[in-house]
Amino acid sequence: MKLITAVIKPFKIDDVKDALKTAGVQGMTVTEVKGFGRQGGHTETYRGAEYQIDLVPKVRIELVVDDSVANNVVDVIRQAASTGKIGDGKIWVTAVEQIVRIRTGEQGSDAI
Amino acid sequence: MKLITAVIKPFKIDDVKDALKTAGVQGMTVTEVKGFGRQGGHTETYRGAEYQIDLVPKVRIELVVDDSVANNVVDVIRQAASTGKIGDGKIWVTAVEQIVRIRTGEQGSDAI
Amino acid sequence: MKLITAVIKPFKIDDVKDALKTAGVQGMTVTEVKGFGRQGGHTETYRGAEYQIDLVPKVRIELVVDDSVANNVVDVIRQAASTGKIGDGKIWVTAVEQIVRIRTGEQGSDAI
Amino acid sequence: MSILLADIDTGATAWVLISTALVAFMTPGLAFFYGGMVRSKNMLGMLMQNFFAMGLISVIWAAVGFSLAFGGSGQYIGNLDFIFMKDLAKIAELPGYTGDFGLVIPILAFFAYQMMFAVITPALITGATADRMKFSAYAVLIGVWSILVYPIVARWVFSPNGWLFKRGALDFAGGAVVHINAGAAALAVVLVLGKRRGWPRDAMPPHNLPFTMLGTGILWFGWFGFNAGSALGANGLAAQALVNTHLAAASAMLVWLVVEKLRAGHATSLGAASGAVAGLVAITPCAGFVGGASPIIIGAVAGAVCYLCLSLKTKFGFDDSLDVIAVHLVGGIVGAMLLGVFADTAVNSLGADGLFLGGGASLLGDQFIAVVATLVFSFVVTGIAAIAIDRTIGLRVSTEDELIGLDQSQHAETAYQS
Amino acid sequence: MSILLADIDTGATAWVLISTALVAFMTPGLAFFYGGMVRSKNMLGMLMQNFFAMGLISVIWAAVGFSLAFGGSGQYIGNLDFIFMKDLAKIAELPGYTGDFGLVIPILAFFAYQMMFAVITPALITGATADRMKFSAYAVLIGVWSILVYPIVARWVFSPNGWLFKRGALDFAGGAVVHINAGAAALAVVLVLGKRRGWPRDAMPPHNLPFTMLGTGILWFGWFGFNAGSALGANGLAAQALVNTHLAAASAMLVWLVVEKLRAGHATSLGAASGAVAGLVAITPCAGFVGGASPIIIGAVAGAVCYLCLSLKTKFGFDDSLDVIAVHLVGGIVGAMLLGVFADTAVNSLGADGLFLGGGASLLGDQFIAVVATLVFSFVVTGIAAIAIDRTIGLRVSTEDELIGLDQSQHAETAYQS
Amino acid sequence: MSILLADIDTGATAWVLISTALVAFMTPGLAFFYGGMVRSKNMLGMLMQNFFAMGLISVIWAAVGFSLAFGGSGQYIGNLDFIFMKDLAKIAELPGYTGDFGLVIPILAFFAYQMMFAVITPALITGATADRMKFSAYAVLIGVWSILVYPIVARWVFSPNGWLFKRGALDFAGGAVVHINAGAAALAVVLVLGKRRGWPRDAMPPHNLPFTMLGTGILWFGWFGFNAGSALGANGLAAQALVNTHLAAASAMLVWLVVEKLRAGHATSLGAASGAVAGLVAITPCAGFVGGASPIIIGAVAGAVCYLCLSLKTKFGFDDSLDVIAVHLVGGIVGAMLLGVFADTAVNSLGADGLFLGGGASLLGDQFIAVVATLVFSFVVTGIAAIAIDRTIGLRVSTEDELIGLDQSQHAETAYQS
Ligand SMILES: Nc1ncnc2c1ncn2[C@@H]1O[C@H](COP(=O)(O)OP(=O)(O)O)[C@@H](O)[C@H]1O
Ligand SMILES: Nc1ncnc2c1ncn2[C@@H]1O[C@H](COP(=O)(O)OP(=O)(O)O)[C@@H](O)[C@H]1O
Ligand SMILES: Nc1ncnc2c1ncn2[C@@H]1O[C@H](COP(=O)(O)OP(=O)(O)O)[C@@H](O)[C@H]1O
Repeated sequence: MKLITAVIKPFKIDDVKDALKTAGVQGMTVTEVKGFGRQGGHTETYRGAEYQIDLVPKVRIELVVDDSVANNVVDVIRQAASTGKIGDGKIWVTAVEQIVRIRTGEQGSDAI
Repeated sequence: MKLITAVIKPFKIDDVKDALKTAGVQGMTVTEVKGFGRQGGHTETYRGAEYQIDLVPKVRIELVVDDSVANNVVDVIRQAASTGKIGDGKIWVTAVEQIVRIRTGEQGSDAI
Repeated sequence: MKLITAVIKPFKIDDVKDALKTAGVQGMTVTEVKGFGRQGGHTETYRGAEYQIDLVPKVRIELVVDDSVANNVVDVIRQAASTGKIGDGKIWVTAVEQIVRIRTGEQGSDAI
Repeated sequence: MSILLADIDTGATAWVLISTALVAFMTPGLAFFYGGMVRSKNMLGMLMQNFFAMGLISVIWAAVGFSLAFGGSGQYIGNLDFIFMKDLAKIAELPGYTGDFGLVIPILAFFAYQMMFAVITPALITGATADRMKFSAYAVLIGVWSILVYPIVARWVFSPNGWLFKRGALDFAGGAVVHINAGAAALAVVLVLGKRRGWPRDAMPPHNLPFTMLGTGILWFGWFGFNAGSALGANGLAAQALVNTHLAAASAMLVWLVVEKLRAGHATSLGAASGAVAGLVAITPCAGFVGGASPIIIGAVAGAVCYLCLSLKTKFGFDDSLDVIAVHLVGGIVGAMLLGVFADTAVNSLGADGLFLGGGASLLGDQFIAVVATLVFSFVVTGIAAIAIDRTIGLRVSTEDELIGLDQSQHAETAYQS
Repeated sequence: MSILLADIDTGATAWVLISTALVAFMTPGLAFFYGGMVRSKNMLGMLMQNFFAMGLISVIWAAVGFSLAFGGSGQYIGNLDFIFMKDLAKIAELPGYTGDFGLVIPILAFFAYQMMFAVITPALITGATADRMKFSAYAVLIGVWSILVYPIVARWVFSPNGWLFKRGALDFAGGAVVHINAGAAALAVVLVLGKRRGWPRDAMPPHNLPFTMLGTGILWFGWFGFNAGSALGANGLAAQALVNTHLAAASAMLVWLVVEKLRAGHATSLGAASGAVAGLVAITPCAGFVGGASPIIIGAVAGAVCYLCLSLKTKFGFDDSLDVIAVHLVGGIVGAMLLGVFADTAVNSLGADGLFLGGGASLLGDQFIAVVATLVFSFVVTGIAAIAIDRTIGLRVSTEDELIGLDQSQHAETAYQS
Repeated sequence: MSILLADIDTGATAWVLISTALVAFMTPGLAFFYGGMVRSKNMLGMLMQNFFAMGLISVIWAAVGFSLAFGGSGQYIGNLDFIFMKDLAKIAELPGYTGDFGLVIPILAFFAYQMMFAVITPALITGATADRMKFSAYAVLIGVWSILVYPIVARWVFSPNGWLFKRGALDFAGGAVVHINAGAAALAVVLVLGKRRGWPRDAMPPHNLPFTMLGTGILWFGWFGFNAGSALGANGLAAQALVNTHLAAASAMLVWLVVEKLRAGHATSLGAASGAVAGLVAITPCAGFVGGASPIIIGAVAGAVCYLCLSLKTKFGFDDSLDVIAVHLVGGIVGAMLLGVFADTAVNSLGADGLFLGGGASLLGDQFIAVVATLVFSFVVTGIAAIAIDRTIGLRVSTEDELIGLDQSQHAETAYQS
């Protein structure tokens, strides 16, 4: 199994979720995060002073999937999350050794 | 060493924390997240319009442990977090190559 | 490629970010989390009752880097985040199998 | 202290001054009522639009607005006698405010009280246009509006010299001047502005309902000044108006919640807030003209009707983001028309008797004319202004800016940080 | 304007009208005071219960409550002369309010002012029952309570025709009628309702203390109307009541913080808020009957005693979630009894002299009777009502709903979203 | 009711009582105005400091402050005739308040009204010292300050017996007594206290701008009581002061936003809030002495000048965290001096004519003396007090405590939790 982690633009979360549902993904976990990257940040103004805010709001998605579908899922996310503009984010994949469904104790593919 | 990541129901965090303490776990990191899964979401009503909210609040725990105790820790979490109802969450395990304690620079098991 | 995850004290985030920039790191993702560990928590008082709060605010940084620089990045974070006091946090490293830049579809080192 | 006048009643003055403060406090209240309902990235945009109205409109009111509304003897528009408050501290009486309508408060107090109405009226529009309007365009729009629309309608309806007032149309505290007027304007602007990106497909739930409740609390509190202050005296009429105001809000809340529970399955806090405001809107024209249990009935009707009108926007496809039309336009019309039914000269001898009190349908007719005149005038002039602004500087932010949110794109700020 | 009466004082009317608005604003203030202390998943549940009281109780008050409290000449209960405000705009005087007690304000103003007290009193209960009560059960409970409990106690204590009033018990602004009454009711409901799941083992810290502070600010502000408005005139007595109110709050805050610092190690913002409210509660019965430095002493005692009573709930094992009993019941009793000590006819000739001003123990005795009568009556009737509701529709939400939180389970809403 | 006095005007009393409540509400408002601007870990610290001032200063005011400010006939300081409000409910008139200055309200109402000014003035300092001051040191500092500084300056300027008042310096509602006084004190404390760790290198953006806007709304609302209440009557002068107050806030907001847009590229919501407050500060001394379009001009100048003075702190390297000096000290000076230009005896015969109204430069001179005297006195005495506290118990929290934040380190609380 693989853990796919994607960091995307916040307003893309609905599109990505819908695309993943369509692709048959049954679960994922979402975190509000801030990202630092090439996109750079933006300037905020407080009482005449300008501050460079280089951490911009992003959404982080993580989902564990079977090896067989991992590549496809990465593609689905990429397509749904892409706007073609800088700051669209990253997707990375790591190996998962074990997964357990808390409710039932099922393991492996059954637990996803 | 292993990284154990668990996504659980928010009101279970105290039980899980207590169980892990009892099991001798000395540290963990906790994040408020939202989960999408079989549990489905709930309906919210705003001015007569109903919205399906399919991201439900969850808590994500991550802890790095020695290989030797990993299975046990997974079990402890599973038992403490389980209500038997849908939406109890998942636990997954990945391999950690290195861990460092920032304060001392200690590495490996000593750093946990 | 490696995924480096660091849990640090919140007021150290600017120092760490600056040190990483200087070290040539181009991106990272930051999450507000709570940590449980040796540092212990603190006591809060509400209407005469004292509560032990053992989850303390921390910041979690994750960044994917090339294998070649991973050790150096770990060091940079360690130095910038260290205060020498208990609770400074941990850094751990896991292996990343694949990384994709959403905007371009680039993979591997190019995507970082 | 030279400006003390002999025939001023200090109790009345105290009441109108505090009512002025209460009405002034309603605009921040409105800002939070609406602000809680937008997504967090647009929170400051919403607050800013409302607070900005307090700045811009107040100065415009002092410069020309008051004079256009209350100067001279014209039936359709005032004059420029009082620009920049000229002579207001000196004159003995205001045109039209003589005899039965004579003021027992300093004219400057009347000026200030009316100023707060002029401020909050265009601010109501911000609820309809939420999340997508350029700040600069907003500034121009409400500036223009406060010269071309508000003072004219105020003249017609509020001034004893106005044609609708003279006809016999009644509007105690601004059902037409404030709510129908703003609601019609909101509809016009929304049609020019277009829908929010993603509406109605995406859920855009309120980001902070406690703020909406806070705003409701402030609005309700301020509305005592809005309605009971309109008695312009500290007397039984003011007490009656206050009682009516409170009971209409209460009963509209209850009915809204019941209808909501029956149709959507839950009684919500947003429903309680919305119902209360609907009741407050509907009682506004009636507050000093009806008595007995009428406010309970008026509130109940408003609660049900406004709730049912929420679906108009999805049916007709206009994106009135926070339901200004269902609550203010519809609520204002409900109130204005029910006044034709429940008005009672035993409550206010300067009023009239409505249908149920033996006055026949004549008041109803006058109310209908006032509703239509206000609605059409405001809709048309506002629509033209909105189109003109859209063709020149543009009404709407870019898609990029809309996605990022108004806080950052328009004001370079973030509402919440750690 | 026909309802203007000759002997109405416009200054007094202005003051009572604005006091009415101030007291109305206290219920939203209370909502935030309590709301900030619950966990975020129950925030809207708390706000909703308080706002809903404004809707439901107001209508009940207009329908029967006022009449049961202030109609007719009975010592124990009023009558139905004034149902739906019948005749209130017309009658020259209210039963009992003659001679020394004659009103110089419109009777409708008095009606409205009293209405706001009727609203906030049952709302106080929500602090004790937080996080676990069914919304429907709450609605029924406070509805019943506002007919069977509140008007009766108000009759006894507030009306010059009431038996406790006639006996000589003093209660300027509702120490017994509001605070003891609500506190005793809260205790009864809590005993029937049971503890929150996890209490007292789990920490359930306030989710938003700034909201609690905001609520405190609004409550303090509104309390000027609550206490000083009870002078029913704009005179030296009102000024004295206002001064007393403010100083008691101030001194109770200081003493609470000192005791807290000594016992728990820190002076907390929640402590400042709680202390101020305890002082406001305790001064409520006394506000128009004491003078000099007494309010500072009364506040100080209340600050210390209420703080020390916080531990009662853990000792006796009843889950009074937000300490309504320690603050309102105990604070109300402290105030009512200290009035027997500090009352001064030099401040108010319609009052009495307390123990320290040479009046002997007789006032103390009357105060004691009023405290006990109110406490027992409210506790018993409320307890029966709560049991009846529990046996029929059920008082408490399911465990599942309690875990999810009231916002989602009762109202299908979420307080905070991005 | 024995304390009713024959020559009391009930309308005036109603207005001063409600103004008292409004000014009392400003301190919570200030708490949120400032609280929104700090980082979340210091939120409760900020709220607490402001609420605590309501507790401590009120009691001190009752004990000695009022007496030091308004007792006896001294030019530089009062006496102890009125400690713990002795005789205030009985005396017929207050020293100096005779003839033209005779009060038509109960003396206790005047006492209460002035108390709220005494409370908010030291609370203004909290904006400058944010995020790093020990709570205990703060308590001592403002306690001392409320005895050694505030009553003295109030005596000089407000009391008809004070030397600056007698000279002819004008200060309608506290430009010198409140704003310059607090601003100078803030500067002194900040110099002793030192900079926040990380300032000016690290961005320390506001954690909750909606709270800052809420605070602004409450402050604006309360300021009607602050300025128009200072007429001490419900008359044309109060109406004029209210109009001036509102228009100055409005115009200062507009000008601040324009300057901000031109210089920093965006009109921000914090700018709207700050501009409004700057205008309110500047109009404070002028409110009852100027008329016509003057408030618009005074507000405009204040909006621009205060904005431009924001950079002083970075230029001179003092860390005035939330710009108390640029807004209150500078704004207060702008107002006091412009009063020398725009004062108009046609508005208030007890005032004077300024430069533009044919009064020559004499008023300007007196205003200058009042500004300098207040500034120097407050700066010096506060500075000495701050140094003394620093050398004894220490003014500043430890680095560790500063990093953790005041909420946890000083009060063992957390502002926001789930
Ligand atoms: N090396 C990295 N490790 C982890 N997260 C990263 C890394 N680089 C970028 N990110 C995340 O991806 C987001 C977008 O990256 P950025 O460089 O701005 O644009 P792009 O995705 O178009 O290359 C960042 O805001 C950050 O959250
Ligand atoms: N494939 C997955 N990858 C990551 N997280 C998941 C995945 N599936 C479920 N989750 C997380 O686990 C939570 C519970 O899953 P759900 O399917 O609702 O019920 P259950 O755990 O009983 O199977 C989800 O809300 C989500 O946060
Ligand atoms: N085993 C672990 N797995 C994951 N996170 C951990 C672990 N141990 C500690 N942490 C994180 O690191 C933080 C600091 O750890 P702590 O034991 O308090 O001090 P130190 O880092 O000095 O050893 C914790 O608050 C927690 O967020």
